[in-house]
Amino acid sequence: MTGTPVPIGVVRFPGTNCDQDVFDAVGSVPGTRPVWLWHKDRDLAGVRAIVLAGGFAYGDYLRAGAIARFSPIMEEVIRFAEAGRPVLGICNGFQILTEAGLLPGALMRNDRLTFISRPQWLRIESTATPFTRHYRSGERVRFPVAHGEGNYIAEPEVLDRLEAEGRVVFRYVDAAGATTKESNPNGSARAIAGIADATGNILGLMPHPDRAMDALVGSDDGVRVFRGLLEAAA
Amino acid sequence: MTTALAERPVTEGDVAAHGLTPSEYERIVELLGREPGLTELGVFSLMWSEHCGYKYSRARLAELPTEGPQVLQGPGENAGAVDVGDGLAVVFKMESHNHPSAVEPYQGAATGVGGILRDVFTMGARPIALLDSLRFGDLDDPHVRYLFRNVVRGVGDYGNCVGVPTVGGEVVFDDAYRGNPLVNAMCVGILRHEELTGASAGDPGNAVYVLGSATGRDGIHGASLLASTELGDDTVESRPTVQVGDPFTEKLLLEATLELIARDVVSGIQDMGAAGLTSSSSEMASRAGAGIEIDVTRVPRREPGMTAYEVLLSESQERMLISADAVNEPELMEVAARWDLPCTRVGRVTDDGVWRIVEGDSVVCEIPVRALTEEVPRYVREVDPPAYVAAVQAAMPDPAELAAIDPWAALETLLAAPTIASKRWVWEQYDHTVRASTVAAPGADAAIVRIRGTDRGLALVVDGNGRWVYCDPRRGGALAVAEAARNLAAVGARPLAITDCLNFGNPEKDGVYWQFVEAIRGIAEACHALDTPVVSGNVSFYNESSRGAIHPTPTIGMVGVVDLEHAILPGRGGPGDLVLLAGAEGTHLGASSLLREILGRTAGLPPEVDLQAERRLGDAVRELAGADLVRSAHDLSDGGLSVAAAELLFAHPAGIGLDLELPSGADPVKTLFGEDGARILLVVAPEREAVVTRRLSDHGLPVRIAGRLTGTPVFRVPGLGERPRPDLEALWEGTIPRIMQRTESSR
Amino acid sequence: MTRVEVFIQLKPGLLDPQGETLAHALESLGHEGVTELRVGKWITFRLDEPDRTAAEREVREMCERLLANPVIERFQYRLDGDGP
Amino acid sequence: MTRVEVFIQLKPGLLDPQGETLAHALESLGHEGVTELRVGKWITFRLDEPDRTAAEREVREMCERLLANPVIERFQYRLDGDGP
Ligand SMILES: Nc1ncnc2c1ncn2[C@@H]1O[C@H](COP(=O)(O)OP(=O)(O)O)[C@@H](O)[C@H]1O
Ligand SMILES: [Mg+2]
Repeated sequence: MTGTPVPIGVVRFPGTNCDQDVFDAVGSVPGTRPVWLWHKDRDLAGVRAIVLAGGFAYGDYLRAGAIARFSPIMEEVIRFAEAGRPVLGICNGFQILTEAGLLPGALMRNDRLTFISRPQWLRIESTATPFTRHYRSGERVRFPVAHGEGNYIAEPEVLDRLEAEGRVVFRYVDAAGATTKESNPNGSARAIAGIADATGNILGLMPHPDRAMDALVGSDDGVRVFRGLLEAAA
Repeated sequence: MTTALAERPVTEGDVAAHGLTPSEYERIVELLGREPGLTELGVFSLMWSEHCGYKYSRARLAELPTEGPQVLQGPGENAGAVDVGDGLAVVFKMESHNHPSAVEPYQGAATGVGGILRDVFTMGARPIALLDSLRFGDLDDPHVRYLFRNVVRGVGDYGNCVGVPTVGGEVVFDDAYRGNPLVNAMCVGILRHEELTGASAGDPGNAVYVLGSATGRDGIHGASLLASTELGDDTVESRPTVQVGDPFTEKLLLEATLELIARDVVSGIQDMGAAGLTSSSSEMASRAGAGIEIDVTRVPRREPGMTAYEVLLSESQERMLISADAVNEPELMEVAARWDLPCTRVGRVTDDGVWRIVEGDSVVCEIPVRALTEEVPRYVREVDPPAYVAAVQAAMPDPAELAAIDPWAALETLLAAPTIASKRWVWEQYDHTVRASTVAAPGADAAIVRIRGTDRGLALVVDGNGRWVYCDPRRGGALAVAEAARNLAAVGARPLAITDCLNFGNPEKDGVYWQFVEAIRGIAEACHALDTPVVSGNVSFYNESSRGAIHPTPTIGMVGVVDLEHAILPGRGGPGDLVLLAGAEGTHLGASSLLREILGRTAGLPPEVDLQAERRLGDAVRELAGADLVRSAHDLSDGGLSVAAAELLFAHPAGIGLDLELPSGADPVKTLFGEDGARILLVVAPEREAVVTRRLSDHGLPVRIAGRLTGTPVFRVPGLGERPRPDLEALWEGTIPRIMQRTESSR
Repeated sequence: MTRVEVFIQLKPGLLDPQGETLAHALESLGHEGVTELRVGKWITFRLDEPDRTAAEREVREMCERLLANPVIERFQYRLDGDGP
Repeated sequence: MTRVEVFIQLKPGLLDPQGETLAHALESLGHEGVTELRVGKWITFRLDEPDRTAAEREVREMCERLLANPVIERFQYRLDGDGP
C-alpha cells in the first residue's frame, strides 16, 4: 500500500488493558497508523476505522461493558458505526458493542462460572465481512480466549436470523473442527464466538486476534483480521 | 498546640496489648525522652512488629548475597532491579499474604496480588508478569478445597482485571499447611534504567500527597496483628479488618503512577501497604534522611468518625503516598484527574528528622523518624537443632519396605497426587496471554515472556520444597535455589537474580528460629555458587495454627534471560527422537515424594546438593540450546525420572508415546523415583546424540540414553511392562478437576 | 431522602448456571427441598428526591438505561418500605 | 412450598468497589442525588417445607453455611410475602 498511512482508532476506556496489544497489532500492518482515542473525548480525530480493545472497562462492574457504553466517545462510535464505517470489538469491546445495541444479544457469565484462558480453535463461518475476507470459509484458526463473561446469548429468532443472514462469523470448535461441549469455552449459544451486524462492517468477537499476531507467542492466525480492517478503512 | 501527652497516660496493660515487651517500652521512652502517647504507642507496635521492622530476621538476612554487576537495585526499596541489556532493567519482588488469605481467601489473595503489583510499578516499572506460589492442606478436606478455589479465583480476578498475565507458579498440598495456607505472589516489571524511581521523600519543602482510594477502617492492625501473631481460634476476631481489593482502581493507579514518573512530576512514590500511612510516610522520610509532617484531617475518609489512630494505621488498598515539589502540583492534579483518581495534599517534608502527625492544630505524634525505621530492636540468638530433626532424618523405611513397592502403582499414585498432578485447573483461570508476549505459558518448566523491542525473553519461575526444608533446612534452602536455576536451564535461560519469600512459623520459638537461620545459610550458599544475588524479598513469620508450625517454606522467585531464537520449548520433537538423561542416575529416596505419597511419610534426608554440578548442567544445556541441539527438555524434580518422563511425554501431541530404559541391574524403585538434583531430560534427534553426549561429557556431566519417543501412545519401561498413555495422562490431568467437584465448606 | 431497592434477575427461561450450581451445593449439604433457585442482584441506595412520582420515574429510568440489560434481565424496584 | 428470598450485602464499613463505581456512573448520567449505593445479591427459590419455623431455621442455616460469606457479608431473608 502506498500514500499516507490510514489512521485507525484504538479506544481507551478506564480499565481497558489490551489497548497496547491492539495498538501494536494495528500498527504492524503496513499502511496503517494507530491512533489513541480517549473515552472522554468526542472527537474521532479523523480515523477511518475503530477498534474497541479488550480488558475490564470500569472493572466490568455491574455488567461487562455496561458503564463504558455511556462514555462520551461511544456516542461518536455509534454514529460512526451507523454511518457504515468499520468497527471491531474484541472481547470487552464485543461486550460493549452489545451493550450499546450495535450488535444483538448479550454476553453472560461463562457457564463454567470461572474465567477461561486457553488457546482456542475457531471455525471461520463467514468471509463476507471485511475482517474475514482473507480467510477461507470453514478454515480453522487459533486465537487465545481469556474472559469470564463470554457466554453469548440471544432470543432464538435472533439466533436464527444471524445464522440465516450469515452473520455468525466465528464459531468455537475443537482441533478437528467439530463443535463439542469441551470445545465451547463458555456455553455460548450455538458455539458462537463472533458475530457481525447486517452490513458486515461491525464485528464483535470474544477471542483475541490481537494475541495471535506472531507464531512466537503461539499463533499468527490473527494477522489477516487486521489486514482486512485496514482495507475496509482505506 | 496541645501534644500527644494530652492523651491519657499509657499503662502496662496498653504496652502488653500492643505486643511490646517492657524492655522495648523502655527503649521507646529513651528514644522519645518522654512517655509516648497512646497513638504513638500504636505506631511503635506496628513499626517494631516483625512484619514492618524485621526485628528477628534483619540480622540473618544480612547473610544473603545481594550484589553483582547485574544488580541495579538491591533490597531496601519497594522492589529489586536487575540489568537485562539494551538499557532495560527488570524489576521484581515476591510477597506473602498468608494470614489475610486464611481469614478471607478470595480477598486475601486478591489484595496480595494488588500489593505486589504496586511494589513494582512504584519503582517506575510496567508490570509484565505475575507468578504465584501456593500451599494448602490436604485437598480431601472440604475447607481446604474452599480455600484453594477462592485463593485461585482471587489471584486470577485481580491480575486478569489489571491486565498483567499470570504466567507461572506452583501449588503444593500437604497437611502441614492445613491451618495456615501460604499465598505468595511475585510481580515482574520492566523499565528503562533512567525511569528507575525510588520511594524517597526527597528534599525538605516537598509537598506530600495521597493518591487513590479514600481511607476506611480496613485492616486496622492487619500487618502487626495478622502477620505478627499466630492464627488461633480467635482469628475470627481479626475478621472485621478484612480488606476488599479494587483491581479497577489499581489499574488506574498503575497508569497514573507510570505517567507521573515518566513526566518526572514526583520525587518519590510509595504504596501505602502494611501499616498504611504510618510506614509509608516514615520510610519515605527515612530514605531521604528528612522529617515529615502530615495532617490526618486532610486524608480523605470513606467512613465518618475515624480517629487519627485509625487513619494512621488503616490498610485500605489502592492508595499511594507521593512526595513532589509543590510547583508540580498542577500537573500532578491534572494527571490524577484524567485517571479519575482523587489526589489530596496531606503534608510536607521537613528538615528536622521528625515524624510529626497533626490533627488540625493539635500534635498527635512527634517521633524521630529513625526511631521508627532504624532503631527497631534486633534479636539474634544462637539455638540448637530441635529434637524432631534427628528423629525425622533417621526414620527412613527399611529396604524391604521399599523393595515391596510396585513401580506402576507408585507412578500412578504420584501422577494422581494433587501436588504433582497438572495444575491446568489453576492456570486456565489466569489470563496468561494478555500483553501478547507469553512465549512459554504455564506448563513449561519456566515461563518465558518476551522483552518488547529486543530478541530476548525473561524466563521466570518460583520454586520451594517445604518438606525438604523441614527435614534439613540448610539443604532444603539450597535445593530450592538449585531447582529454580534448573527450571530456567530447562528452557535455555541464564539465571540473573532471585527474590525470596521466607514463610516460617513463630521465630520466638527456638526450633523455628533454627530452621530460619539454617535455611538462609543454604539459600546464601546456593546464590553464591549459582551467581544469583537476592535483590528483594519478604519474610512471613508466625505461620502457625492450633496444629503447630507449617513446614518451613522459603519460596524462591528466579528471573533469567533467554535468547528467544534458541529457547527450549515443551512438546517439540517426535517419534524416533532420543531422550537423554543429563546428570547422574537416581538413587536418593530420602524425604522424597515417593515416601510422602506412597508410604505417607515425611522422613529421611533430602538429596545432597551439588551446586557445582547444577552450575555445569545449566551451562551445558544453555550451550546445547544455543547450538539448537535440543528439541525439548524437562528437569527432574518431584517424583524423579519416571514422573519427569511422563510429564515430558504429556507435553507432546496425543499420538506420541515414550520408551523409558533403565540401566541394566539398576534398582527400579530408586532409579525411577529417586529425586537427586542436577538432572534434566533432553529430547534430541538421533543424529545429534553423539555430539550432545560429547558436549555434556566435556562439562563433566554423566549422560545416558534414557529412552526414545515413539509413534504409539504408550508409556513403556522395558522389563517392567507398559501403560496406555491416555490412562496415565487422565490421572495427571483429571485429579484436581475431579476433586474440586466435591462439596466445600467455608469453615 | 428516599430509600431505594432495585432487584434484578435473569429473564425466566434463561439458564442460570450460578443458580443451578448453588442449588446443587445446597442439596449436597442436605437441603433437598430447594427448587427454582435464581441468583440476581440487589442494589440499594438513597435518592435525594422528595417527590414520590419524580423519584419513581428517575429510578425506573436508571433501571432501563443502566442497571438492567433488557436483553437478558428483568427488574423490580421498591421505594422506601413499599412492596415490590 | 415456601417462596424464599435472600438478600446479601457486604458488611457496612467494607469497601464496595462495584457500588462506588456504579454510583459515579449514575452521577455522570445525570442522577446526582444517589448516595450510599451498595451492590448485593438477591437469591430466590422455593423450599419444600410447609412448617414455617422449620423453613425459617433451614433458610438461616443455608445462609450461614453457604449463601453468604460470614466474614465479609451480612444477610436478610424473607419467607413468602413477609417483610425483611
Ligand atoms: N499456581 C500456579 N499458577 C500458575 N501456574 C502454575 C501454578 N502451579 C503450577 N503452575 C505451572 O504448572 C507447571 C508445573 O508446575 P511445577 O510442578 O511446580 O513445575 P516444576 O516441578 O518443574 O517446578 C509450571 O509451568 C508452573 O508454572
Ligand atoms: Mg520443572
